[in-house]
Amino acid sequence: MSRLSSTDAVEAGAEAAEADAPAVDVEAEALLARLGDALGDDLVESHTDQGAVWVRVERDAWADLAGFLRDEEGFGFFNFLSAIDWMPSPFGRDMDSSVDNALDPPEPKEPDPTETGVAGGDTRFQLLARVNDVTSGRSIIAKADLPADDLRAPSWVEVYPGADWHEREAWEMFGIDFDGHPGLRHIYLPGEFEGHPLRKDYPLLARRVKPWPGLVDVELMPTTDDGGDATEGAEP
Amino acid sequence: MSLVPGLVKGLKVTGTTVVRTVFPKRGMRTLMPAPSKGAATVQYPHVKEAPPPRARGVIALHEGNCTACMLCARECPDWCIYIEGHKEKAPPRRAGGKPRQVNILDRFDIDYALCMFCGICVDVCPFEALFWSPEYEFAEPRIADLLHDMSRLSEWMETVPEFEDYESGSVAKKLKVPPT
Amino acid sequence: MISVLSELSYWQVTSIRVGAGLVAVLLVAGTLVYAHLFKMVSFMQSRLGPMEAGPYGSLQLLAEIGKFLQKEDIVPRRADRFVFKAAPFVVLTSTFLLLVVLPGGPDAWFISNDLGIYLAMAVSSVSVIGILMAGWGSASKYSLLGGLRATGQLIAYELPLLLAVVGVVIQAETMNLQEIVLAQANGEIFGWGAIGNPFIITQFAGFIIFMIAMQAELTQTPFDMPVAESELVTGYMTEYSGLRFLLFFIGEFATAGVFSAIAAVLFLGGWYVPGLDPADNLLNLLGPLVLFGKVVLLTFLVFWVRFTFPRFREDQLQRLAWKFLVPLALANIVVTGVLKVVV
Amino acid sequence: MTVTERQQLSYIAAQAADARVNLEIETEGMTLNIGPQHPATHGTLRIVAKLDGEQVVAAEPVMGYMHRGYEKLAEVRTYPQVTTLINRIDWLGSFANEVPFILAAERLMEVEAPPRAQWIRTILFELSRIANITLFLGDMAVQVGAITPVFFAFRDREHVLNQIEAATGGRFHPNFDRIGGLKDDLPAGWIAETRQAMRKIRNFCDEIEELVEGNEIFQARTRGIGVIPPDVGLSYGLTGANIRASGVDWDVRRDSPCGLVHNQVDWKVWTHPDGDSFARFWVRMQETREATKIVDQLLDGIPSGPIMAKVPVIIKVPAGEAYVETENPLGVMGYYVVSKGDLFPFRVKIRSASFSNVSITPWLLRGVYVPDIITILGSLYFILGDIDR
Repeated sequence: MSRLSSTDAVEAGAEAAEADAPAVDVEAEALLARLGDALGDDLVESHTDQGAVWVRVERDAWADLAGFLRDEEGFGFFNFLSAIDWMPSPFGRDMDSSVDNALDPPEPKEPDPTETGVAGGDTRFQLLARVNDVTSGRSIIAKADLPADDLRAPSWVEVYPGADWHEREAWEMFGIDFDGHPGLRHIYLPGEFEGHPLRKDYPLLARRVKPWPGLVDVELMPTTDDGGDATEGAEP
Repeated sequence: MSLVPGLVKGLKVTGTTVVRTVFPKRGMRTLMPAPSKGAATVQYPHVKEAPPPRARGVIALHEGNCTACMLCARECPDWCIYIEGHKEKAPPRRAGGKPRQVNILDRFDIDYALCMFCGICVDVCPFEALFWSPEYEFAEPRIADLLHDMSRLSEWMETVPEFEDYESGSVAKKLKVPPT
Repeated sequence: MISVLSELSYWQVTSIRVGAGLVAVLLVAGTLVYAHLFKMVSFMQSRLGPMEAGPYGSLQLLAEIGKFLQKEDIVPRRADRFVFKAAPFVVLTSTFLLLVVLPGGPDAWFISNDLGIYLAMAVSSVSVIGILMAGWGSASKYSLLGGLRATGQLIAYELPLLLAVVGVVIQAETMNLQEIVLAQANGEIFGWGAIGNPFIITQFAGFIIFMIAMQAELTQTPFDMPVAESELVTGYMTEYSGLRFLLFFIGEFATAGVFSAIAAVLFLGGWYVPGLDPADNLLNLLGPLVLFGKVVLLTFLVFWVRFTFPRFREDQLQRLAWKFLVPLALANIVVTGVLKVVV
Repeated sequence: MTVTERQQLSYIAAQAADARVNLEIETEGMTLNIGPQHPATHGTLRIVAKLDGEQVVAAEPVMGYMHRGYEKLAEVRTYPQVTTLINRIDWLGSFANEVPFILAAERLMEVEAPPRAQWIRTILFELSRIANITLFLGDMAVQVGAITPVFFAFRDREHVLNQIEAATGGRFHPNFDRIGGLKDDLPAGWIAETRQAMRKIRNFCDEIEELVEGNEIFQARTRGIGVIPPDVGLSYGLTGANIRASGVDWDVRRDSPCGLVHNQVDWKVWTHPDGDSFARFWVRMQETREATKIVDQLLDGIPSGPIMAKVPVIIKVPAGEAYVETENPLGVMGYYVVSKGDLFPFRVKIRSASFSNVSITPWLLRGVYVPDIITILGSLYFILGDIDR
């Protein structure tokens, strides 16, 4: 009955897996090669998986990448631009069983060492964008590392005008500055809003002002040591 | 471009709708106006449409089946289910057996002001204690009154319909609604 | 009837006429609102419309009036208070003034004026002033845009409206509405006079132009840019509430009724019923009902169009008026004039 | 540095967003606030338009009045709980919202739904498209001033919503898609009723064609208004019918199908060369008809079998990143899901169609008349929940 997918996809998250992936995507490889030629050392890492292509570039080459993709490769369609905060949430998941003692929540933990995902990464913040070539159906996901003390990147607005609002959103949600953007201002949040909500260290108040109602305050059932018919009504 | 201007065609569409609404029984040659049959709407408090049996109207609680295991409260994305319970010794089921230990439900509240009607609690309940009822008339004038307690939730159990049959080709198992 | 009236003193006659005028405006407006806005449109949209107040919702309008009267009469802080408050009355005045020249029967008229239709066309423009007052006085941008649109539109459509009437006037050789009715009643269609000669037959182009221009005068879709719900909220009425909004609302439908009555008089033979002697005293009673029937018919057309069509854009509307309706109306006048002289 | 009109307007819009008060800036023109509460913005979008008479000098949308922060909320919810939230992104075609997210999670888990589930998923996906676009067809007429078509739309959309409700239990928020399949199988008699509903929708399309599309006034109002050249549209990220109306023959359903069975049936991607408001209306009209055909064909061939693949009760998604996009009613919707092998997604980037579709408005609204603002916004067709997420 179960139809677990049998595709031998590469293990996601594996670094530099594109070189020894079992089924080499020729087209993607060629694209990566051309990108490598164009960007040189600025192309840090790349990854392909089930037809999807990830590239990670140096921050300074961020705009060059867009220009190259649009003008040389025909990726005319701007899909989205955002960012990822790779720091694990210091608040945990707000409803672990360890938080069962809601009246005495644990102190925010020290952030765990940051693990980044596909195509690797060295920093906490990573830009994420995707562009498509609608005629050939190709797409590419671009990433760029941003050093935490200098959260700025070249803007894509010159190349893809549609990046305007996406960059405003990334600026508002992550605090990333985009050089050359015509007007970075709040897009969703009120103007006086402080903080960057999508950063992991920004607490989600809705989960903090109210205790988790899932606390089990029925003391745990002793094991069915009394024999008999204890199955009914017993907690598993 | 057709010969008939689009403006006239538009008038025809609205005109026919008027006729169809006022004289719905066209085939039977009756010219009795019956707009209340021809209209697509119903006069709500007088006429009520029956939602399909699967409609997620309100969550009904089968109190006897609930063991206060908290699974629904834990899985609720909105944290709108509040459960309290305690343990009791129950008389043995068979004569001569040992007394059983059962979980007694003290409180089972659902805050319908928060509930998103996603149905996760009904899905996760392992003891068949929660059911969807198509009942929808439980509006309250004050938001605080939407916190419904165990007895109210149990009352809705009567409105829970039997599960429907499945469409042909299905191998899904048909569930049963426990008698109240 | 004239004999009865002549025995009464002036003030009695005047109060009867004022009462009749009020009834003629408000009852007609109420009926139109119920029959067309509440019911016909609902059926057009596969719904039932109001059903709760009175049998089949027939008292809904009273409930609405009660609701509006309870509401606070809000004047925006930066509004020009006097202008803002006076505007709905100006609009309604224009409606009542329009009514005075309308004949309802051989003797049932308010005033019999030899300049009847001329007067009607003149006072119909008064409502523009009211609308402009409302638009300007509200101190709201939507209202201002709506008021300006209304002014541009109403002025543009006064002209084809007037020119469409000229054809009738040429044919009837009078501007007195009562005599226009009589001219239709006594007229003949190529020697066949059984139904008189309603000018809709000979003046069909004029009728169409009149109806289109009337639709625009009434600011009904497809010419409803001044109120344009989806663009300007409700245009010049945006800031109004309570009684004053109700006055605009009544004014809208009452004007629709009165304009339809003028159209009925000009083109459909007014109060005349074919087969009866136009001087028959019975027509003093029957006439207003006949006229009312014709009004309902014409307003049905108005509202059918209103709830079927999208609206024009302002520039398209002006283009339609100046490049299509005005030349067509002028051509109609020329043709009518030539035929009048030749035949 | 000279300040361009655009920059000045951006400044005004920024001030407006900051202060959230009515603008009273008097220049030689007039600044008109359309929204946030306005009959034409179906939701709380606000357009700050600078007018010269009735002509728009520049216009800038201000949004965020309905921002719910789903990307943040999704980080503290388990995968099954997230579908409840994302139902509410595009609330008119809500089942379609769940699909790409579930597909992304399935890709990470390397699970594939059984054929019957895929089939029913696709049917419901297309039904939500019909439910969504049907309303557009009526709504567009309301934007240009005709009131009746929207009632027809509400009337006939009901048939589709009834079918969605009968199958999923929810009219607007089905929450029916599960990782590895569907929550439940179809109820008996559903297929026949759905066929009937499709027939009614086709009748509705005929009616709208006569009432709206063929209407000369409607054509005068929409033809040549808001023309989007294909390359501009693409660089702004326009998708769906908006870009197909500009002649770009691109439909994710056909070009990169993922988890849905559109490629099993015979259908056509409609494009229109004009790129104006009328073209967008026309393309959506054809898409609705095409969707009814897709549904009809799929109903014929629903395979029998289970509706759930074997997935664990407690869903932990293996670490990885996946981006799945589908052709939703409003355009391409995608979810970039980052998992760290936990119960909760680590990061969900929601690529919603309307957000990109509306981002072209400052470019598009320059030089048009006030009524055209409404026409253009109506024809771009956005759902506020899809902009603000």
